[in-house]
Amino acid sequence: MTEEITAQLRANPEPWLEAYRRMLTIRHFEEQVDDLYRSARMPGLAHLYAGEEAVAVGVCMALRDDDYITSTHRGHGHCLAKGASVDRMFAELLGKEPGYCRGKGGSMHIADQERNNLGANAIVGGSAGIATGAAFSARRRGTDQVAVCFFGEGALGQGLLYEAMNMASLWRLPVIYVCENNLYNEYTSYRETTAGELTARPRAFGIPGQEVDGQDVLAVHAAAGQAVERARRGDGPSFLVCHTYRFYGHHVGDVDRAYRTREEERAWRDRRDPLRLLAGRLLEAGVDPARLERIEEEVVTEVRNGVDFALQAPYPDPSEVSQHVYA
Amino acid sequence: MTEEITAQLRANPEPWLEAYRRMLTIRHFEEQVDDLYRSARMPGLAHLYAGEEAVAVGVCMALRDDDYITSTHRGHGHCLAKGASVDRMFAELLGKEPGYCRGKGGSMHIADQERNNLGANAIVGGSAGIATGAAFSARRRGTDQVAVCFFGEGALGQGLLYEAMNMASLWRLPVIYVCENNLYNEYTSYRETTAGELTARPRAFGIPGQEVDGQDVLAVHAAAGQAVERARRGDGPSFLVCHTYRFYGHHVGDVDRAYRTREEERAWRDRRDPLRLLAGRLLEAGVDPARLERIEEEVVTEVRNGVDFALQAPYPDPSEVSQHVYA
Amino acid sequence: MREITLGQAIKEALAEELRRDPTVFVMGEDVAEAGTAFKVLKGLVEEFGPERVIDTPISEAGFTGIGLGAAMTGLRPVIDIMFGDFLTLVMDQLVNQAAKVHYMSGGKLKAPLVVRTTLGATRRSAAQHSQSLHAWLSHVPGLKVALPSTPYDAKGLLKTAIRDDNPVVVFEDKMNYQQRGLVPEGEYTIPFGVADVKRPGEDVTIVATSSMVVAALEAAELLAREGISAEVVDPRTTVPLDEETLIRSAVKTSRVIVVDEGYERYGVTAELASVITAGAFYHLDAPVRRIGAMHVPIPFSPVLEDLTVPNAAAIVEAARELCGRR
Amino acid sequence: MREITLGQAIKEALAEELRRDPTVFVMGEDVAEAGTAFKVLKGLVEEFGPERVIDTPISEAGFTGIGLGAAMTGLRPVIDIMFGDFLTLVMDQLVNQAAKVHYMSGGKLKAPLVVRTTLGATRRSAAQHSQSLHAWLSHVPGLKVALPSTPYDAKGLLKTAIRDDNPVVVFEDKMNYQQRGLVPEGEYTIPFGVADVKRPGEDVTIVATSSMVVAALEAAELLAREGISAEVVDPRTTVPLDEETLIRSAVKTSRVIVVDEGYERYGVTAELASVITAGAFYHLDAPVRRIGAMHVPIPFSPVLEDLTVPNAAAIVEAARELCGRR
Ligand SMILES: Cc1ncc(C[n+]2csc(CCOP(=O)(O)OP(=O)(O)O)c2C)c(N)n1
Ligand SMILES: Cc1ncc(C[n+]2csc(CCOP(=O)(O)OP(=O)(O)O)c2C)c(N)n1
Ligand SMILES: [Mg+2]
Ligand SMILES: [Mg+2]
Repeated sequence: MTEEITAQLRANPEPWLEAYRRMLTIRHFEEQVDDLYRSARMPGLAHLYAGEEAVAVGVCMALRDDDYITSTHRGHGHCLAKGASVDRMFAELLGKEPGYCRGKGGSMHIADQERNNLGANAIVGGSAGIATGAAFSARRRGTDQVAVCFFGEGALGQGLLYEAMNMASLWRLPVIYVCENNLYNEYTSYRETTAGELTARPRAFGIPGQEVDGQDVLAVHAAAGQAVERARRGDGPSFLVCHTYRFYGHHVGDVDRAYRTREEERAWRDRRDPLRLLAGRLLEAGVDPARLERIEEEVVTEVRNGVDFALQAPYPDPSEVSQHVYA
Repeated sequence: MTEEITAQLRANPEPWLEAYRRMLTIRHFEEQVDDLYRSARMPGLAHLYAGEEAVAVGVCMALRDDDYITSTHRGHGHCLAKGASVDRMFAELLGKEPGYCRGKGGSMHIADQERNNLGANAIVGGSAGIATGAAFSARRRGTDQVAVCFFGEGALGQGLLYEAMNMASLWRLPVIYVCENNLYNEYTSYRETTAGELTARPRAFGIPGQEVDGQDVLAVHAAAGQAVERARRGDGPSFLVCHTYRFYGHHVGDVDRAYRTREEERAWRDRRDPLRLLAGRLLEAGVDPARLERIEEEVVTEVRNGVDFALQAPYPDPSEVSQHVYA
Repeated sequence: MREITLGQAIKEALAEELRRDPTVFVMGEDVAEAGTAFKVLKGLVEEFGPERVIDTPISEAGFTGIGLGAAMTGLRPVIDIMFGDFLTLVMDQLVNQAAKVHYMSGGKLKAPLVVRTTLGATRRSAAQHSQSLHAWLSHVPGLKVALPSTPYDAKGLLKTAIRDDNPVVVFEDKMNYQQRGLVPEGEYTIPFGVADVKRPGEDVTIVATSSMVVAALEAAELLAREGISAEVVDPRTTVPLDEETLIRSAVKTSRVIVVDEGYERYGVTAELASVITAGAFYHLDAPVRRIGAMHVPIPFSPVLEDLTVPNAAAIVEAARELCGRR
Repeated sequence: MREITLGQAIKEALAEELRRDPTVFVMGEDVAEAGTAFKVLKGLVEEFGPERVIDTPISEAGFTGIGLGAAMTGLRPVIDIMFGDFLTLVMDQLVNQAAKVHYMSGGKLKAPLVVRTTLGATRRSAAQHSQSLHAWLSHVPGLKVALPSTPYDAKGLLKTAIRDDNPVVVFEDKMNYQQRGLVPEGEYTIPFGVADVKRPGEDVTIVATSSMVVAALEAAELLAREGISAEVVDPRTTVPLDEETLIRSAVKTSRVIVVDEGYERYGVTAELASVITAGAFYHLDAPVRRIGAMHVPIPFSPVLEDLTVPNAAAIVEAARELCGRR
């Protein structure tokens, strides 16, 4: 496996350099969000995706621009991975007019219509129906688009997911359920909230379920690629459980994190950082370290410019408050 | 198996004669309900349990009086199997004051507090939480009561069931989920509405699932008995799928039944009638046919008296309309 | 003009829209082969096939969510929620998702979703199959709510709902599917937010919704015999609400009764009464009279159930009192 | 009397009831170790253990149903629904099940269930975490609804809720947990259906609920400086509603403003305005003024969000108009 992947990387490192760039963009973006919060320049809270970058990027790399995704309260990573631009995302997080949702959605509701990101959702599990419906729609309209439903393992507690999976399976819809198991439902270990085996859940509805190392973007991409192919072929839904970890607290204000140990956090950061893992592999495959450094410089600049743009951007006009209630 | 059961019957036929009596009571009760409907003496509709008698009776025979059950829109059988009396049930179905719910609940909401029947439920799947909560309560109060949740296979479409099963499994609650698979969700075959294998659903939550011949009261009783023992021991929930068939339409007004064939109905009635199957076994085991006849006579009398009682019973006083809104 | 039933009018509306627009589809429990539990859509699947008239599992939240996802991506679903009481199961999908997606996305996403469901008691179906929960949906910005009371309105409003780019909940009175009325052969739609004066009058205004329009007209007929001329106004949609027509009638008659089959407390009658009072206060002889369902779960027993629902007699009595005739 | 926060008052109420009655327990997401997302119950699990302060999966419908089953069989659950917006997920369990079981069973079954949840915006949490949905629950017979606005009321009403044999939904203003107020050391309860005059006055009545009581008191203070004496009345429970106190105040002042953070249309302000108008019509100088949340999904952007919520300035302006001061 490792050899095969090294060979793949060596043969053509470009897509993985692009993956690296996207993952790094997410990382810097999230660090910047944390900073905005700490310096009281951002209204409200945000749930950071740092640590989980390989999942969103690995999956979205397997998608086309016109494929659909639905996202969660921890949604910045999905949005960036699907191709959103940093500046308009920051603007949204600050409630500014050039934001993706004109500042009306905020962190928990970012949507990006141009790239068929149907939006983050602040109701845990709330998008299971929407993603499945997008898949239904693709099929009815005769396209070969697929839909990806991202959700945290906490959403396994929501009945809606099972209702949607049952119909997806019955109707062989082109939808991929991506469960991001970062071990915690807010402040509670998923082991205290989740009975049985995770992959048995989709299997109960006749949907193949597969466990994936969520810190390994190549592994995620490979599994997602198979699921996407299957969906496009018309063979129906798949379910991936990606094991991952959030490096920050549940949200930016969750700083003491009494529910988990500093050792556990350190272990993941030190040994399971998806960026370091990918960088290591790229170097191993012979990529010039200077390229990685250049990417990092570019990303840092992009994020810095993005946040400056957002900070200077105007708020929406007060009259906007009653616009867009109805289409 | 057959020999073992025959031996069991021969050794002590009395409990099975009692089972026969209960099943026959349900059958005659339901035929009488159908008659009340056809002769326009009953308000509204009712969902008849005829054909499924072995499930309710087999399960309830494994329960104590103080064990809990929750029931469904097709609930007359559960109520009678748990020990309710025919006259007060008819009174309820006619909206009369001596009815179990003073006529306020009707067919779809019959409850029998004295025997811990927490009530029929007209929301498909609506009692999954209630039954699980009763089991939670039994455990918290330190009793060894168990709770049985009866539901049709249509309720597998409701997300609530999975939420409840997850917690029942996590907390090892003494609850038994009894899925009555009578092949139809109203007018649609369950095969068109249910993906995957039925018993995989509970297994996905770490709950053992077992398929049972729902027309064989001895088989149902044996499976239920094991589940009850397990629950009382503190070993947690179980799930039984009982394969069965409703001899009448979805409700009393469903007379053309275009969604299934007359052949299928005849096959079940002729070869899979739970009453005939039990009667055959009892006779095989040496029970005097006269005893069965006597039981039938008694049941017929009881049902006749019950319906007469109900027809003559008074309606609730109009002032009752605003009583019992609050306790 | 032909006379057809309300049920037929609904089926016609759906058939016409299914024919006109390939993105329209119908989804719900037993809508295809069985043509719904009320048999209203019988025959639809034969013309449009099971790809466009779709039977679902008993998963109201799930298929409403699927409908929403389809609506956000180019289709126009008509979702069937068999009984209005089951709206309890889809409130998240309707309220937190469908109603808000256009606004939350800054106007970029749209959810042209129609939910058809029922209201109304007296079917001897007891507490979980008899509620009229349209006040809840009317409370939610982003949703529109239509309440047809005649075959003509049912057809026209449903067609408008399907063509609307917003989520619309259409409540049908389940006791009313057999009601007959005149419906033109040709195509027509009815704009939302336009009340209909079902009967003109001078002495008292009866604002009635859905199932209560029939009762109001009956009451108006009885009142006419006593020399009281009642105007019956049907708002037809609670959101958007035609405040102007309601207020104009109130100003004219100085006496107003509002009748709705939902629970009276914190219900539709409260809003309509408040809007009318705010707009016609100085013209009113007396406070607006509200008549809604009794504040009790709907009982099964017919002798009790019938007490809980407003009827013509109650309206007549209120009108007499308002007009000083007792 | 000590001054404590509203959050502390709630925790005290729970601790006292947990101590007093072994059948009481608390259940919800992150209520134990984390002491809720708002940290309000921090420390409770240490005293009562994880058998009585129970963390659940993210399954609102499921654990509300489990709470209901427990309530029907001898326990007194206090269920925590983290944000009022998630009530959308439990409407079936609350409305079709808990609210009706006593009635449907002819008075034989009981559901002494408490649901604690939140209302209120301005936390920059956007459309799915900012709603005030208490009008929905107030519409449903069989439920009681409490809306504490001070630490004193929060403690007393919650204790009453726990001892009530009916399902009670308690809405807490999530922006208010840090608000301080006087709370006696000793045990007390507050009966439902008794409004509290938070400030007596003569010229205008401001009926305010929950989060809006603070705004109303602020407005009253500002109005006093202009020589307008405002009476602030807090109903404290919408069901049962103390109609008498509301009407009495209206009769006294002849001018009424009703303020509630829920949506104005088809919301609580409509019912309160209707009840007051019905009871005090001939004493009123002008129609009751309603002030509720703007009829839009709550936007994220602070500059927009703040426009949607009623505030003291809006109340002052309405009062001035009513009193002919502009
Ligand atoms: C229906 C619902 N219940 C509760 C919440 C509050 N909440 C927000 S995030 C969260 C934990 C989600 O855990 P998980 O799904 O594992 O996602 P993660 O945060 O770990 O990415 C909870 C309980 C919510 N937003 N929606
Ligand atoms: C939530 C909900 N959805 C729909 C219905 C309407 N309905 C009543 S019975 C029924 C079919 C139930 O099928 P199943 O669970 O298999 O029970 P059976 O009638 O076969 O005993 C349906 C759809 C309902 N009562 N509740
Ligand atoms: Mg998680
Ligand atoms: Mg069935």
